[in-house]
Amino acid sequence: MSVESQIKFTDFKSDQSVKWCPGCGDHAILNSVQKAMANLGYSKEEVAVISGIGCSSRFPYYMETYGFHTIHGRGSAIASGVKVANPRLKVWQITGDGDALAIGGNHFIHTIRRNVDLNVILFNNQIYGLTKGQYSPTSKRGFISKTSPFGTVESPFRPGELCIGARGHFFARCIDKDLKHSVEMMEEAAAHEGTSIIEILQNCVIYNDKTHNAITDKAHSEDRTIKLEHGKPMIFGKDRNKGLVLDGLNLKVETIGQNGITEADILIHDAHCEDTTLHLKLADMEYPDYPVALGVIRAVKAPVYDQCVESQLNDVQEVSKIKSFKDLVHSGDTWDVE
Amino acid sequence: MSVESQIKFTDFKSDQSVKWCPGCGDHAILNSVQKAMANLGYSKEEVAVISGIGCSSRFPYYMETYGFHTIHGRGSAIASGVKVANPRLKVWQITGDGDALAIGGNHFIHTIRRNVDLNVILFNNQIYGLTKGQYSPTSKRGFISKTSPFGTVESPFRPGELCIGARGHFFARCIDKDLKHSVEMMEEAAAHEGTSIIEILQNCVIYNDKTHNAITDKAHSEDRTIKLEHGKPMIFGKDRNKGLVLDGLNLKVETIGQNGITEADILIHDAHCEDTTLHLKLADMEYPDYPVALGVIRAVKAPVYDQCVESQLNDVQEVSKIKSFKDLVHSGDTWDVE
Amino acid sequence: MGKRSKVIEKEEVVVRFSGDSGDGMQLTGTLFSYTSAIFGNDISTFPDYPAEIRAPQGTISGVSGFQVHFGHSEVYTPGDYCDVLVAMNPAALKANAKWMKPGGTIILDVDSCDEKNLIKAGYETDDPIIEDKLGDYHIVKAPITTLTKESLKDMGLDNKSILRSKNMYALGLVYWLFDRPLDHTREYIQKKFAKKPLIVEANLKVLSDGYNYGNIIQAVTPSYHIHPADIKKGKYRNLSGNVAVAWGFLAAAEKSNLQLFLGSYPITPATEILQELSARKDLGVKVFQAEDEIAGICTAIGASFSGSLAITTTSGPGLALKGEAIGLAVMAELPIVIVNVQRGGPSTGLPTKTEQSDLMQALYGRNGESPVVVIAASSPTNSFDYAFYAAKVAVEHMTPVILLTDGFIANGTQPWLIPDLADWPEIKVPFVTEKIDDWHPYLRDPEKLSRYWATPGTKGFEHRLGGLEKDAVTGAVSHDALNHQRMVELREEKVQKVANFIPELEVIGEDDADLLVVGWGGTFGHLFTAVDELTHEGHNVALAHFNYIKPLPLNTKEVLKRYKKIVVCELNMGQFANYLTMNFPEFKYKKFNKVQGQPFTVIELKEHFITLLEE
Amino acid sequence: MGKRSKVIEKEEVVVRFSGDSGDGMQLTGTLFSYTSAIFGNDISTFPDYPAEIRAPQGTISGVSGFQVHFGHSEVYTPGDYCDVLVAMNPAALKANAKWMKPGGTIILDVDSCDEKNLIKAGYETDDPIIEDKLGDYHIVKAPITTLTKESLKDMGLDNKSILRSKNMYALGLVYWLFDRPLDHTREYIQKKFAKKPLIVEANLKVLSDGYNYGNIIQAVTPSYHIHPADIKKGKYRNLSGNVAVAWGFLAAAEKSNLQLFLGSYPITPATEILQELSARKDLGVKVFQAEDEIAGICTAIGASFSGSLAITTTSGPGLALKGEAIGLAVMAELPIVIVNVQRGGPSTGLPTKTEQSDLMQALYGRNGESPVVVIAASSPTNSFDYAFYAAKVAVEHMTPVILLTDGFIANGTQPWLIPDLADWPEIKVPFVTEKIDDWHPYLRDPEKLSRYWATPGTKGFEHRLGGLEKDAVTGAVSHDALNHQRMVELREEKVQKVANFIPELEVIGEDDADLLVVGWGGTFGHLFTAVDELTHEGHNVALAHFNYIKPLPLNTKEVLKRYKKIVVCELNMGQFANYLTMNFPEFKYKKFNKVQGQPFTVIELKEHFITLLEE
Ligand SMILES: Cc1ncc(C[n+]2csc(CCOP(=O)(O)OP(=O)(O)O)c2C)c(N)n1
Ligand SMILES: Cc1ncc(C[n+]2csc(CCOP(=O)(O)OP(=O)(O)O)c2C)c(N)n1
Ligand code: SF4
Ligand code: SF4
Ligand SMILES: [Mg+2]
Ligand SMILES: [Mg+2]
Repeated sequence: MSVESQIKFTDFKSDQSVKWCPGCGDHAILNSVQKAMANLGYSKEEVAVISGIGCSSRFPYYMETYGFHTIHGRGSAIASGVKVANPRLKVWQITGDGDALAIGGNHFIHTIRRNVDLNVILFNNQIYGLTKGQYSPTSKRGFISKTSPFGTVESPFRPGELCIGARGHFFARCIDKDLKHSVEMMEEAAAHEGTSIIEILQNCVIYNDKTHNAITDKAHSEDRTIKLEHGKPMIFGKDRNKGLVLDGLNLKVETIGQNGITEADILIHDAHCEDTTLHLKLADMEYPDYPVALGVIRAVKAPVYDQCVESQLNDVQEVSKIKSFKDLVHSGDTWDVE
Repeated sequence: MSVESQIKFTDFKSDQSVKWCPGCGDHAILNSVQKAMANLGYSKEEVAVISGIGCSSRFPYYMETYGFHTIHGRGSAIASGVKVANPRLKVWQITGDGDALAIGGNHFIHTIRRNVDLNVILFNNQIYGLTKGQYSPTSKRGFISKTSPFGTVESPFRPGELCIGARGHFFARCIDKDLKHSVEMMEEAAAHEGTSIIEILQNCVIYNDKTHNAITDKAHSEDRTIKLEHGKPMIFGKDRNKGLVLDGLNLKVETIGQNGITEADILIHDAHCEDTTLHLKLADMEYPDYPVALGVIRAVKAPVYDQCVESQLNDVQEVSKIKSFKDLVHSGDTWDVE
Repeated sequence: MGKRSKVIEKEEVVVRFSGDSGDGMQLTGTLFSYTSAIFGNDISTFPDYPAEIRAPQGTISGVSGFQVHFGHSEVYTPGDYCDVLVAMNPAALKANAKWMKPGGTIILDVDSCDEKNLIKAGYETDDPIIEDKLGDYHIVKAPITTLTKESLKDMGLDNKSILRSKNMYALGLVYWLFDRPLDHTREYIQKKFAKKPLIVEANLKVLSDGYNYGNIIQAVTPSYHIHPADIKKGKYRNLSGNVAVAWGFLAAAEKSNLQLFLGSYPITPATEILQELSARKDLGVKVFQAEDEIAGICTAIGASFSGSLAITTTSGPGLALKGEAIGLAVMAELPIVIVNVQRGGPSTGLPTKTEQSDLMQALYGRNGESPVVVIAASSPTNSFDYAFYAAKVAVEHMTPVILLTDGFIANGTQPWLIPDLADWPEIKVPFVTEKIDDWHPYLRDPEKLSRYWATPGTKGFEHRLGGLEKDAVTGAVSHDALNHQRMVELREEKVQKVANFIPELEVIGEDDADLLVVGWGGTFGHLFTAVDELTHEGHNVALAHFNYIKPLPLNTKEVLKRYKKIVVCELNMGQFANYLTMNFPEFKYKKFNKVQGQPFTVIELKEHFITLLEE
Repeated sequence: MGKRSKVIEKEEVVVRFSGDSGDGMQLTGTLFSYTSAIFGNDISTFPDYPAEIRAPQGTISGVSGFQVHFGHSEVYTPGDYCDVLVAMNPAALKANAKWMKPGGTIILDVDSCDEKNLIKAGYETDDPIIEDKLGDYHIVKAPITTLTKESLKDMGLDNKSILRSKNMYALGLVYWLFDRPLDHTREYIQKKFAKKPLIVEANLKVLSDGYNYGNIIQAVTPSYHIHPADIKKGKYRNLSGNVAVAWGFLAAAEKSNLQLFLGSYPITPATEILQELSARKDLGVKVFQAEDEIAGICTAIGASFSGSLAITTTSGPGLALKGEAIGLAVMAELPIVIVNVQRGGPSTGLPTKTEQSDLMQALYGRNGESPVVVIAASSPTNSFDYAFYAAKVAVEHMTPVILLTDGFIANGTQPWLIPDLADWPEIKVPFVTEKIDDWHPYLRDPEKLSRYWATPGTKGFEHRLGGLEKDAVTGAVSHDALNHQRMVELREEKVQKVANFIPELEVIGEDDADLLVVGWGGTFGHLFTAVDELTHEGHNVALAHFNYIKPLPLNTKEVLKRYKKIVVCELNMGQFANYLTMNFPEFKYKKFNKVQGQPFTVIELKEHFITLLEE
């Protein structure tokens, strides 16, 4: 490890007092990001944290790095500019379900399609927090909020599904309060070249408290979620005795030791496989039919936009005779007036 | 059939002269839409054709119906407003790959997610036609255009994949010059309640001529495309001897009569199945590895936004004591000054 | 009621309830304002909460306040400075002491003044009263926390619930101070907690005990006496500017017999309009919560095309995003109202603060020559009126209308004399239904120059609209040079014609006043109060306040001409003054501007006007 | 060269090539303009093509034209009316005849005048010359189609290729008319079709035959004689306004040693800038073709944050979409240039036509008090200069700059004296690199009031920017009232300080002129020519043309003060006049406005000025 790795996670804390509500899941995520950056041995000046607008998007103020709290929904576009202009930077985008998927939906899918090398941390609390509690594009159908007093009549996006629909190559999911796992996810996202989306199930204590509780609650969490790891069987449950198997084209939960199922029957997670079929199925699993998938669901290599831009520049420059402004203006059709 | 069905497709032609380039695929699509509307027995006044901006989007001017040529990328949002405000209308949206998937991407995915009852005809010529030839979000990687003189470094969206990623329930594909099939697709889209996306492979003779030729060319078309029909086996080829089978989680092309394959081994197309796995695989098939799928790939029933809005209004109105403005202003906390 | 040491007779009084975000000050203030209103005072209120959802407890940035101004005559602002301050913790005291009127009363929960809280609030000593030099005020050092605990000790409530009732203790005490009945608040408590009898009981007890505590301390505490106001008879309710806007549109929809359609995306401080209309499914409102502001207006434009009364609501940054689509509505000549609740800018700026800096944006924030009608409401309750008129103008003149309000009037409340819609003007919808021989989509009403509204579903009127320039006669796409000139002029003239249908500008004050104060929009209350007070103090000052910005009222020039000194007061850098200069360069305009996220204070206005009078 | 019937000596001549979209008129005109330029004339050109990609053949809406104005002295516009018109079909004749100068020459391909084409063009008889009363012109009825076929009959070319060469026949004939050498065009043909020798041969032959045809008809056709211009010595090339903008930024990038980053989305008539810079990978330009205009500017803002010279390019509707993000750059005080190539509005309007109606939008099209620098180029070639200066101001003053051009100068071309960058001013980039003790992100240069640029990657300058109001000192988020006022004023002052770094307004003409003509941006050529001609005709008229709009040059007031009559001429409804009124209400401005998607004509300007002089 380099000298840089001596950096402590507290070095990433800025001097601004953190203004999220007490109990908000954002606090934990802030810690995870700072821990992950320390683990990654980042130095502060090489990091740019870019956000849009929302409670979650106040994040950059709390980071002792370069940061930019921009405008609502445009974080992906601005972060893309930051990264393409200077690919040596570590660019992390912080966004919420409203910021990324409502007003920012177009930039979100295009950034993914281009595969710009960003680490995108998507705080999904299924609500617009900062504007005090309206339903968001990830709120469940029928959800009651200030703008849906009789329940919404819209189906939510599933961020993993949308990411894959936009030709995404990295998608992971974790839970705000599970710091250790969150830190792992962030390190994996950082290691992945291209757009990495981490959906964090985040609790908004004020406007949508406990929305994820059915699965994040300690008492049930192990039975209702599955932590996927590349190359490992898809086993979960408090007793580590449940697993996912393939039943035709569908996933199915089986109990090891029942119906003649042994560990060998359980699917092995291949996050690196190009084909999206299983990744999509895993990303879409919903409780109570399935455990909710956590971990790196998809991590596939693909050409990275900012790198391609650089290498195309280099290729052209190698062969072009035009090396300077002067060469350019004197090329082609010119004439002399004497 | 009703009296309305006496309407002829020429009744849908407006008096404006059609200004697309000679040979442009748009001419054929115009005919298909007019034929489909006549077949559907639409009356002119109940139809609203809404578009954004692009060559394709000039479409409404040529239709003797209500029409609105709006602004770039916003067709889906405006059409959603038209339909939600008056669900009795038949609302058709005309859009291009730039209009729908570049600037209009966000409205596109949200309209699909909400499942507003629109028929969306997406003219995919893989180019910005009206602005004279820049690459679009569906242009192939490496595509050379006025803004990518050295080839693009972006992977394209695949409209079917994006549609499904946005939780789409109807996706069909056809070829501009295949009028008969296009008309069929439009009739199916019209019959489907909710957002129906029809991707039409359209030829831009001027800026991207023959881009679809590898598959649309008469000489090869039957071997390089497959026309899916719900409930029918996935057979294709000039000799109707090739078919799709499942090989693990992947699709595979087999020849009937070879390797012991019989017609019974060929997959049966189920457009109505909720699960997206096969639909996605079918939508993503690309030549030369696979035949390109035409036909209705997915058509699944789901709650329709504009209908839900109406029925929620009705439900609330049935139970609410507030029936008028007067009831409202006199409800709750009031006091008298005497 | 026992004997009091001192009763202060007042025309009007300003009370500010302030405490930590969790202390329930908004509710306390609201209940107090209701009681005052029912008692017969005229009132004006303003809530003032932190930008953060839950700012750090005990700090100044976490202070939440609610100000009530009530009086025996009409009251036009929530008041600059307060007579009575309720401070539930040291931070509340620190934040608000500078807004006290000399000789006022401060009720402080002394229990909250422990070392931790004093430090959080930024005090350096343990006596905030001395430290902030508040010795000249009447200080009621009430151990509210202890007393509340004491009051509820036998009820078997948990500590958290007990502490939550503190605000009712304070409220009871304030009721005593003003000799107000507890009935309304009691009713409220009973209704609100109907399902939790224990909580009802506790709150009622604490409320009474707070009131009675007043009797105990009366020997040392002055109380206030304010007569009911002489206000118009009728049924009243409290109304905030945002709800007023929502209701104005409901009224317009009912009057015009159109379906109301709102396409919107939440944004502070406009979200409440969206929320109110989302709840109005009972009245058949269709609300489309869009994915962004652009979709918000675009769905509304679609709904307008379909024949709905279509509106969209937003604040500054959202208006910026809607510019392109507003241009489409201008070109297609479709009716739509765009509500912009102004906030502090530029960019995200000061989202929870008030400002008037979007005027130029409303007038010019689009490509091309793109005229729209611009109207501004000037008080919480007249936001109802101008929403109604904005809808009326949009529909009758087939034009986009931008309605400007601001964070101050949107969040503020006033008592509202409940109107009877029968007394309100008709809205005549220019639908075409029967076949007209030479009908074409750009056929115009000769008086208004507006076209007619042929909506999908109507047989025989099939036509195409669009954003490309249109032939003035047929409505077909036209690239003709002279046609374009004509259409650009027509669109402007159409908007100018609206001037024939709106009221003239009224001047409050004399024709020969030494100074004409000019304002527009949400500053009315402060400007009026300042001018009114100066007039009573013997100055000859007049006020011309604009609600119609584009077009300006027909008599504007004639009014301005009368005065030698004109000062235009705005919460921006002089946008309306510049606009007047463009329109009437023959007059000189002094500017008085403030861009601090805050309304004017009456005092600063008066001081400035006096200086101008003396110049 | 044989003997000619009549040689017309001219100072300057306007030639218009026109035909069907497929007739290759753009190329023909371009080649002719090159030859004239190389010959030593000053030139100005303007292409004029249909809005449709391929409009219906033979119709007026399908006519494509290219106008070349060249002369013996300097030439500032492509000319209003033409001396020579080449009409390849009846529609071209019909569309352009009204733009002929009295006594001019019309070359008509009579072969194209069959019944079908005459009807398509809207002629009712079979003699368009008589029908349009063109008897007073010199009409050269050349059977160009027949002659071309004849010329190529033995070459074995297919009919389509033969017909495609018609334009070279016409071009040859025009060369004869002006006695110009064929060398450059020959070279061009050889290079362009290098891989198709048969096509080279055919085109060369047709070109010569066209020229020789002139000799044959010389007895009845006048020819023209124009001396070379007395223009500055040096190396020249042709440059359009759009390419000039692209190159101006390339020059600025080289001078400032910054990487050039463009984030953009195609839109007529600005797309060519994006296209040109996309091709400039050789010079290391990073171009991000974004998904929409918002992403276009946002990627640029990101690149600016990263330390690039960041620009975005668009036209009117796109500028409307960028408003919110411009506000962010204002608040974050990041350098960025927004190029707006104005077109006809509102909404989609007249996308291929020119207009100046986005001035107010550029100044005010955002929420809040959101000042930016606004600069306007005034000719195709000085678009290079102002792009360079826009970049310089943006970087040195850390501010967004809006650069306005328009469809007319963007598409027009002029010969451009190739500059040596060594002669151009430095661009000093305010990077911070070494640790400054009390550095903070909003530390300001005292002279410019601009902050410094600390870019990610630079150790020790980590900081956070954002759209919320910032503390004037620390740059931390601040809700403080007085800080907001201070920052609003600071941002305005910072922009005003730019006035100290730009040239003063120059007046062309006398200090005591009877009329001051005021203009801005792309109308310069027409205004100058009108004023120049009037001066030569003995009138005392002066011109003040603005390139710096915000801030205005320091001496503006002083200039305006000198003149009793001021007329502001614009291709809109008077936006700059209004802006001047706001700034200097003490002067009276007459307005001369035109909103027809077309530039002024020198003639209409002169007429109007004469009327004003006589008033
Ligand atoms: C252009 C614009 N539109 C709307 C808003 C108001 N707004 C601020 S944050 C937000 C939603 C935030 O939701 P999300 O991204 O989920 O963040 P959270 O607060 O839940 O963390 C909205 C609608 C804004 N600031 N700017
Ligand atoms: C706000 C805005 N941005 C950009 C444009 C320019 N523009 C018009 S059409 C178009 C792309 C059209 O592409 P597509 O939707 O694929 O339609 P096609 O012409 O290929 O049918 C663009 C970029 C515009 N008119 N408005
Ligand atoms: S409102 Fe919700 S998301 Fe926002 S800070 Fe509070 S708890 Fe967190
Ligand atoms: S440019 Fe292409 S898409 Fe547009 S009309 Fe011509 S052929 Fe069709
Ligand atoms: Mg959220
Ligand atoms: Mg296209």
